[in-house]
Amino acid sequence: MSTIVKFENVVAVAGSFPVLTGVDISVQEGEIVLLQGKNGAGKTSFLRACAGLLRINDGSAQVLGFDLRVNRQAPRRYIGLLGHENNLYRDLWAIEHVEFRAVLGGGQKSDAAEALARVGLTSRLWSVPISALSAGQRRKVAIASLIANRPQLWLLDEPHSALDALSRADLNAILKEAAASGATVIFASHEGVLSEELSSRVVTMRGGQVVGDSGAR
Amino acid sequence: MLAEVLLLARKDLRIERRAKVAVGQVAPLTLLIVVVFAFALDANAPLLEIGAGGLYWVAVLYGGTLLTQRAFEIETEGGNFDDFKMSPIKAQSLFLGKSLSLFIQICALELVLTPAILLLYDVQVAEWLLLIAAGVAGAVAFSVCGVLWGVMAAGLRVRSTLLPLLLIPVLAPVLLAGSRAFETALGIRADAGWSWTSLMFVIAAVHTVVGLAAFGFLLEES
Amino acid sequence: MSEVATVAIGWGLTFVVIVTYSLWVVSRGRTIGRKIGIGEVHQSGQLQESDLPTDT
Amino acid sequence: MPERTDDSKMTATPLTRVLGILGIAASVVMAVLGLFISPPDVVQGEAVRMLYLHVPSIWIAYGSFVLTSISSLLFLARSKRREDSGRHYDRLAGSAAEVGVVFTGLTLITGMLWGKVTWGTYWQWDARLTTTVLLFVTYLGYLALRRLPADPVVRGRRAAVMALISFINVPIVHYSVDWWRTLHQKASLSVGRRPEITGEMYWTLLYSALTVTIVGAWLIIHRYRVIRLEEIRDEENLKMLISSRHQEKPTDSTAAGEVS
Repeated sequence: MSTIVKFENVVAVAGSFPVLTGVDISVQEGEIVLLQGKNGAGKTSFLRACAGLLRINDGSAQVLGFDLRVNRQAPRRYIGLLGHENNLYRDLWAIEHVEFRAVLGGGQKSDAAEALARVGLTSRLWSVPISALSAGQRRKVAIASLIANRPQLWLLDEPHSALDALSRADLNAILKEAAASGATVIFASHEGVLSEELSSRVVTMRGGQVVGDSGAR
Repeated sequence: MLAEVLLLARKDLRIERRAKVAVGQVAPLTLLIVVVFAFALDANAPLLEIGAGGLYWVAVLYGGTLLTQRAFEIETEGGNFDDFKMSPIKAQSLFLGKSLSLFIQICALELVLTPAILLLYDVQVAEWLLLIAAGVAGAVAFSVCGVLWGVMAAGLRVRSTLLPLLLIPVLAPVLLAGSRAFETALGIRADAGWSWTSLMFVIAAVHTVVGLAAFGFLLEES
Repeated sequence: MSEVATVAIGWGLTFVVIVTYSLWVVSRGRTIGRKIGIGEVHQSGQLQESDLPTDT
Repeated sequence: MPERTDDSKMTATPLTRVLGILGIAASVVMAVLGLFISPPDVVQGEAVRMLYLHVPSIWIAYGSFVLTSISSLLFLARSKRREDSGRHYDRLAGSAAEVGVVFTGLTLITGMLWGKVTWGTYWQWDARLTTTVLLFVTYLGYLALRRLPADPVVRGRRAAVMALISFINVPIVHYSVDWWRTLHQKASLSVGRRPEITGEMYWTLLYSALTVTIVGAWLIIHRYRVIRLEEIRDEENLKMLISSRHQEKPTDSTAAGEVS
């Protein structure tokens, strides 16, 4: 089993505010890590730093074997990031959007239908502009876009938000399946029971640091 | 790479076809400007005829800036630049794809504006070929410059004011060359219209080279 | 406007612009320098008038 | 005198103090030379005295912009290898551009006044004037871009790319404007050509250039140090913020995330 994420005393700054103030964490392949902490604890920033989108000012950081302080771009194509926002083009149809994202990520157009079916979006809604979908349906389109890219490392920010109970269970099944097949999942969530049921390890953040870790080794 | 460029351009154009911002808002707005120029110049027919080429390109400059802003708005409103950064797609493809879709939109804008000045400013076309060549050259130069500076302003909160400030000085030579070329094409001045047209192509080429080299950097910092 | 007056205005304006800009730069440096100085514990000397940058 | 380093609280060091005094002294001599000792021009009369400011100003402005471009290039090269290195090139680029903008502005003012006396009008759509005003606006945009709050490395790279593109643009702008005027204005404008400068006037001009160079260098060095001080201030603020974040308690504000 290899180490997917290894952060040592990582400091990162957004604007002039220190969003990460010395993060130490190491995540192994196949783990499903739940990030907890109040708003502003640094969960989102940690996910963005893992994705190579946030410049690291101090400390050492390795993701998928790449040193982020040398090359932040290299690991990105193996990572799927789902942010707070869904990153959707409002005027595209759901199927068009997922097709676009699948091809963008180096996959096939045909992956799109499979991914949309997997998240349980009824095919009636596939050819509807995204702006006409509900919040939960949009979230599903965003998740389908990730599935189409088959990432090795999933970074999810509040993945359950806006989803109904059935869809949440669906999502958990998808993530467990991905982890079982060798992917690694790190997600931030406020959904207590549902998240703990999914996760294999719980990490608590506060003030831009990791302050609690159920699975530290 | 060509496939990537086409993929991106097609996506942009599809969004534009659905949202109809260029057709529904920018084009009527530039038409309005053509009309307002006539008010400003007191509907002075000889003056409008002499100024037709220049006024045309000022209207294109205005509409084109709006289209450039719109081209980056569709990416930033949902945070989609992150997806480009996360994907293995080349920054150069993104630059060319965006330029291509902007080019097509500006051409469409020109297709609306050209008959407008012909009818409203009472000018005749002396050289059709030159008119078309100059229109295309201007659109190419405009789109590559626009995309190059658009991405620079894209991540910033004050982009709607910053983009014109950065873009217009750069486009000043295009405006100058376009106006002169049109004056020749419309038979107002018999000067070197073709040379001005080739100057626009040179400007476009220079900015394409710069864009291909620098776009990766700019995207990363947007 | 006579030639002499124009020349006088030109030189005067130039002088004013450069002096104003210099003063702004120097005073900005001093303000920030003081602010940083407050944060520091070790004494690298109180500011003395003679230490001020002399140029305008 | 207290021991001080480059990073100390002031922007002055012995070197710049000497340079500053030299600048003042040279400026006084320059004023005497330019305004009183050098003779009026045969064609232009007293107006020629404006050129002792006008010509050196644009030289310094061009020099500053060249400096900005070179340092931007070096910054990009260094920063590409390692993100947080080469910051001093970024500072140099920023300070040189600001001083360049000041001197471009002065060039425009003195040029317009000179034009009023010589051509009888403040403004001619002459190639040099038009290029200069576009140059002025371009670098004002550059400074606006630099002022926006952002991560220093991000801001530096963005600004560096813009500086390089702007620099490439200068000849394009100049060429097209030049061509525009020669095509349509014909010779109507060449009445008030710049004078042939010889003898005492030549030496005065050369001396003025030297003086303005000293003043410009002094300004750039000081501006550079102010930027450095700002960075030190920001770094200290950051340290304080980090340690205050370490003090954050789980009970701070709403502990919404702590329910589980």
